[in-house]
Amino acid sequence: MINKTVKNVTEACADIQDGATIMLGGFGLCGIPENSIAELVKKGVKNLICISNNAGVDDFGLGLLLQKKQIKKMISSYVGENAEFERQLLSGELEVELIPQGTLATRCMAAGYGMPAIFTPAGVGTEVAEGKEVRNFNGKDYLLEYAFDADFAIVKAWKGDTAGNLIYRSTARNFNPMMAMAGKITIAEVEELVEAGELDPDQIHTPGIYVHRIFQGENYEKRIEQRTVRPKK
Amino acid sequence: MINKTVKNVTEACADIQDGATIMLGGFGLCGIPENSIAELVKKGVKNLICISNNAGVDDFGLGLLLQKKQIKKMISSYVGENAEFERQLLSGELEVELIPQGTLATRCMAAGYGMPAIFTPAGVGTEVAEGKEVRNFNGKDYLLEYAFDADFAIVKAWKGDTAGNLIYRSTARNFNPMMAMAGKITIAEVEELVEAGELDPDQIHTPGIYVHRIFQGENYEKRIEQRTVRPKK
Amino acid sequence: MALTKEQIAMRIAREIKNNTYVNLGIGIPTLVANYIPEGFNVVLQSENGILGMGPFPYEGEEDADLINAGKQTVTLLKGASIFDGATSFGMIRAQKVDLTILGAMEVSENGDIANWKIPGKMVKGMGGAMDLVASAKNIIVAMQQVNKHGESKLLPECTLPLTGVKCIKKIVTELGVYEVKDGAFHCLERAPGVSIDDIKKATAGKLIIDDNVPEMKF
Amino acid sequence: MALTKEQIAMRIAREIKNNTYVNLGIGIPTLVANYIPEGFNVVLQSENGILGMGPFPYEGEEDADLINAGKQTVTLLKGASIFDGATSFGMIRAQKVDLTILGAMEVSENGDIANWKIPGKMVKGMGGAMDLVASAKNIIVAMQQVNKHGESKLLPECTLPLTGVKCIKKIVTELGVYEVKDGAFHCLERAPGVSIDDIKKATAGKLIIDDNVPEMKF
Repeated sequence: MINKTVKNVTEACADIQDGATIMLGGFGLCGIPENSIAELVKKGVKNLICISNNAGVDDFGLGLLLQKKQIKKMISSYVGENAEFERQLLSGELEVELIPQGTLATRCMAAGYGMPAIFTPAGVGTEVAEGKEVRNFNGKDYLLEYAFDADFAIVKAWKGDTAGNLIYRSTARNFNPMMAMAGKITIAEVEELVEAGELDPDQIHTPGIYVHRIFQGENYEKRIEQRTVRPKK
Repeated sequence: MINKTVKNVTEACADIQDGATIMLGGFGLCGIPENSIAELVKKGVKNLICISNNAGVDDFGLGLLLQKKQIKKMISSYVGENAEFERQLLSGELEVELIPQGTLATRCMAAGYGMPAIFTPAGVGTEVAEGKEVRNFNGKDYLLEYAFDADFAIVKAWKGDTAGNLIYRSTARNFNPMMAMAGKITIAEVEELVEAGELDPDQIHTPGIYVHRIFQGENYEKRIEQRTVRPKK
Repeated sequence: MALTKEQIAMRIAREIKNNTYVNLGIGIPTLVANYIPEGFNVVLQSENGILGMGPFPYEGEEDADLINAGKQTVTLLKGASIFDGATSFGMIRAQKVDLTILGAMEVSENGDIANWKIPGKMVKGMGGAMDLVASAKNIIVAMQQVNKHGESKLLPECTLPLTGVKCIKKIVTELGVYEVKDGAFHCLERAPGVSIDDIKKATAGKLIIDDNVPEMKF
Repeated sequence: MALTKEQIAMRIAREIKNNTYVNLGIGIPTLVANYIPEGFNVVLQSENGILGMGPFPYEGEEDADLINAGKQTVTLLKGASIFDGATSFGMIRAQKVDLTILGAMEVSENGDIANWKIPGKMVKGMGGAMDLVASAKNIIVAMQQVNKHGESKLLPECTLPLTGVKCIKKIVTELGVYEVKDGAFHCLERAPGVSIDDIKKATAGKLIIDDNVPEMKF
């Protein structure tokens, strides 16, 4: 098996430079690559184009990169919950491209599956459709949407092995599998890194072929955005 | 949870009628829905249009339906290993449409993902491209291929639960997951049927929403087409 | 008396059939889960990748890895499954989800919906709403029929940027239940004590209402 | 002396780089697996859904659920993964597989390949061949240069129905190694004892061969 392990997050992110287009897995603060985001903050790379469903909160997730004004453009489906984001957007420091969530997911999938474009009905007849090709199939209109083309994909998994195989836990899966498939270079941080052979081949969510670098992350905070509970009976 | 269990294969296949278009999972004889094929033979339904990567061998798999001349048309990528198939094809009793394997898989996937059509480079410049739309993206030509539209998908899984969730074993997975997603009615036969809640939600290959009927199959023969071994050291 | 949010949710819950898959949006739609009839097998889909979403966890049992599309901590029911976002929206596009319930700012008499953007205000994004309204075969909108200035939000044409076109077929508001068809709002039921005149005043788009339109019972 | 099938496989194995993913077709390409240098990390992909395919199982340990694309019983190496057919061909289309090795009936001087159909004969189907040749970034063809009638199969144009166009860049036959570029077969090496004249006679398409073309060593 090909060994995909790198020593640490610094080695994993060493060649991410100013202006890079980066996909980042996660939904809200769930399943985000916390170690890699911290490393990008530390590196101070600027003018990043980030493709991620959300933009974090003020002091966590991609919000940390926004605080340092390292992001030039966000491509997301929902960017609420972030005052600094709003400030930069309104002041014109930050560009934002809003994309329907399913379109975002499917444009990642298209890249991973080697499909240059896909058809989706999402956004037909709305401002999302402006300038896009509309095509009717079986009486229904669809937009032609293109596969993403990202320099890096950074994903977070629960377990991974040295061959790069990944298993996600619960809804921390979200965008991670499609982005892992879509990156030209895919970096995976995992809570637990095991030897090749320790994961069940039938139960791997992302085959190692998609993963270029893997390392065991540390100090996961796993912050909860909306803690909702019911009282114990 | 919605209970998808039916009593047996007879109930599962009760409404499959003459002329139905049916997707059948499996690659060669691996992971084929043996019980359902036997039931279709017993029912004697005719003029079936079968979408399946292969066409079985003379006395097993789809070969059993071919023997009884129940299939009007096969849509497959590779139909070797079957003398009766060859005879019917040459005599004009059977229609066959040969499709590149990846195109076959992706047209199933397209149906399951609600995408009316996909682009693939497979077959560009060959007779497969005849009459099809060719489109260039980033300097490369692709064919526009349409999602399949099948009345039924019949798949075979290793384990399933009453909610219709499926887990496949090893390469018996093959075409089963995409076909399960693509059928208007999806019938799943499983080696072991368990209660909802007994399968790990993170490890389910086919979510139950895609499965309309599930039953525990019996007497699986699991025939091996090419038994290749090395001597014990 | 206009319906409370809880009553709107209760009324919508009556539209849910047994043995179906349902996607609930944020706000009033989320409340609908509390009124699904006992004994019904209704499987909730959450577009971040859950089928079989359960109630909030007991205090102290929250799992940061298990949230719904509103980013709230949730639980899984027995028989649940987890999947990625492409599969989730594939499932939605392929119309495997039987019913979608979501909120709206405006609906037009031809079924257009606007619920994601107010020009001049900070835009948070459409999330999965455009995918849901463009794909779902059966959508119910839960909304207030008049805004705080007393203006109707059931309009001849939406004034806000659209989320989807000609996709809404049923609306439940604080005043009534409406079917959207043939370019009009057809009032099917009125809230208890709400008069036909109240409804007429609160509907800017074309309204079709029978003098004997029944009153909802709770 | 023309190469044996095993020698063709041995020669092709030298083209394989360490730390790569490789898809091997049926026939001679399958033999290549036996000659991958010791210590190399080469991961074999099988398009029915395996990464990390291992050797045939020991007698008595065959598993009907574990076969390769040639329907042969195989094993998995440590670190292997299993996936469905759409993912498998997605991986191939997205050029995640570094090298594809397959057989051919004919190759033309512009890199077209024919390997699936002979008019008038029973057609078994293209299987995954059209996807592989249309998608792979690096394809090596293993084939016999002349047919049983002594006719060249390296042609100006293919006579058989095509599998793919302008996709083949390297060919290893019983007589030599060829690079296909600029509309010609460029002979890079000749088989031991095979003369330049032998190669010229066996190449119907445009051939570019240096008088000092090196002889393969085994």
